Amino acid sequence: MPERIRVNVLFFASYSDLAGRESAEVIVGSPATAGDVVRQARAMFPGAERIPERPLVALNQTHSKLAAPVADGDELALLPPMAGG
Amino acid sequence: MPERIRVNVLFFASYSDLAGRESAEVIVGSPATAGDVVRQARAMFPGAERIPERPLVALNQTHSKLAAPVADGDELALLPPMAGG
Amino acid sequence: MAFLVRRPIDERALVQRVAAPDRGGIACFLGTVRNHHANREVRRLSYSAYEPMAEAECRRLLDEAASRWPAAIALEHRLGDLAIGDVAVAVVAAAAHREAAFEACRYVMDQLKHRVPIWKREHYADGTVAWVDPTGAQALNAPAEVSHG
Amino acid sequence: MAFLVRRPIDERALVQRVAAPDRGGIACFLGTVRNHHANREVRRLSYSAYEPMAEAECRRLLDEAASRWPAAIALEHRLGDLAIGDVAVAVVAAAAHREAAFEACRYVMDQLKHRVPIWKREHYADGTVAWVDPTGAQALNAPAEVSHG
Repeated sequence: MPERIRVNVLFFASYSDLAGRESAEVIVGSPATAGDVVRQARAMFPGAERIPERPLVALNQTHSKLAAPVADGDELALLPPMAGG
Repeated sequence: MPERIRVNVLFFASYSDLAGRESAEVIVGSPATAGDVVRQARAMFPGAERIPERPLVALNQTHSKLAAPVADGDELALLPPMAGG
Repeated sequence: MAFLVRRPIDERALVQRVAAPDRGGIACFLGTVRNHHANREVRRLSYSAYEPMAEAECRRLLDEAASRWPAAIALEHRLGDLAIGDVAVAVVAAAAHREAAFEACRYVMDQLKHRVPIWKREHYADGTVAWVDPTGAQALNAPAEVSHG
Repeated sequence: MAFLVRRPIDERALVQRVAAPDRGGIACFLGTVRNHHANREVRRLSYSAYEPMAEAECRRLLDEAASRWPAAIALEHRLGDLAIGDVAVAVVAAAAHREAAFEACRYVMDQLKHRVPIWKREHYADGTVAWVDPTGAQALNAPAEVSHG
């Protein structure tokens, strides 16, 4: 396992507007949780701090808790409240 | 109010098969209830006695209790269990 | 408005009738003719009704549902001979919110089965015919076994 | 099978997909675009999604529903620009009995709203644009007031 974990973070809908982008590579030290990645992502871009501290997230396209561990190469999506239907 | 009440009795579906007809004029003494008319109708035709003693009935096209009073010229329908839908 | 029809039911026309720009949720129910009933193979069936009362009862039922839920509701029940797969009944309820649409639709279907004087005669693969009794009462099944040719 | 589509939803095709001779009850839900939201006049809207996850989540949701009710279920959600009255989502559940059809249909709709990553951006009559937040959280409405026009 590498010392540094690279996670592909995705921003959707209003979070994408806030972060000014749709994705970003976030690098955290190992071990790390989804919450650690969120914390770092919120600090990386002006505006992104307005994303909630504890947003809904999906890890590798499955709903996940913020306490879930992340691994190198994971995809972590920050999901605003869903509004389908 | 006439001493004798004429009620137009309607038989539907399986009850029509049992009574061998779709309608009959039933004459009862006044006062009378829907139940009195049913009793008489069941006795009038061979096979009609196999209609339940207390069937569902509709008086003038509205669901009714057997205890409801009937008046001259009323329409009383004997309704087998409904099977719409 | 006739609730009883003797032609194929056009459920899309019913949806159009209740759809509106302020009604975002449309719940529908279609009852179709099944090929089996109580383990017997059904070939076709026919619906009959106490027609004037059935029309009046449908009207009362929809008025009742519209007073309980803020929904626009359409209903049609087919009469006469139907084949397997044909739509026998359609209920469509449109409302601003889906809860009201679902509940009004289901209420109308449940009540229709209990209150609207419509009867169903099934023709089986073995040539027999029976009036369907959803209550399962024995006395009512007996005469139903008579063949009506 | 794609659950997300970028063309008009053909609900009749979905009904055909789940209908079968042994499934007599078909419950449907159509979600259409309303002309008002929170007292604001809506002109049009657009849906977007985290597409690969939304497809996977729809699949999981339908599998789950099919394991709870003996029903065949079809689902489509439209993405892209929609006009008032357009069908945004359709769920159709077919079962031998209407209870299972109604319950499976309603379950899928309820869960879809909570689990499937789809978002809606409304364009209002006053020219503003907002991401819709069904939870009503203030922090999420704020950025939504920014015009994307």
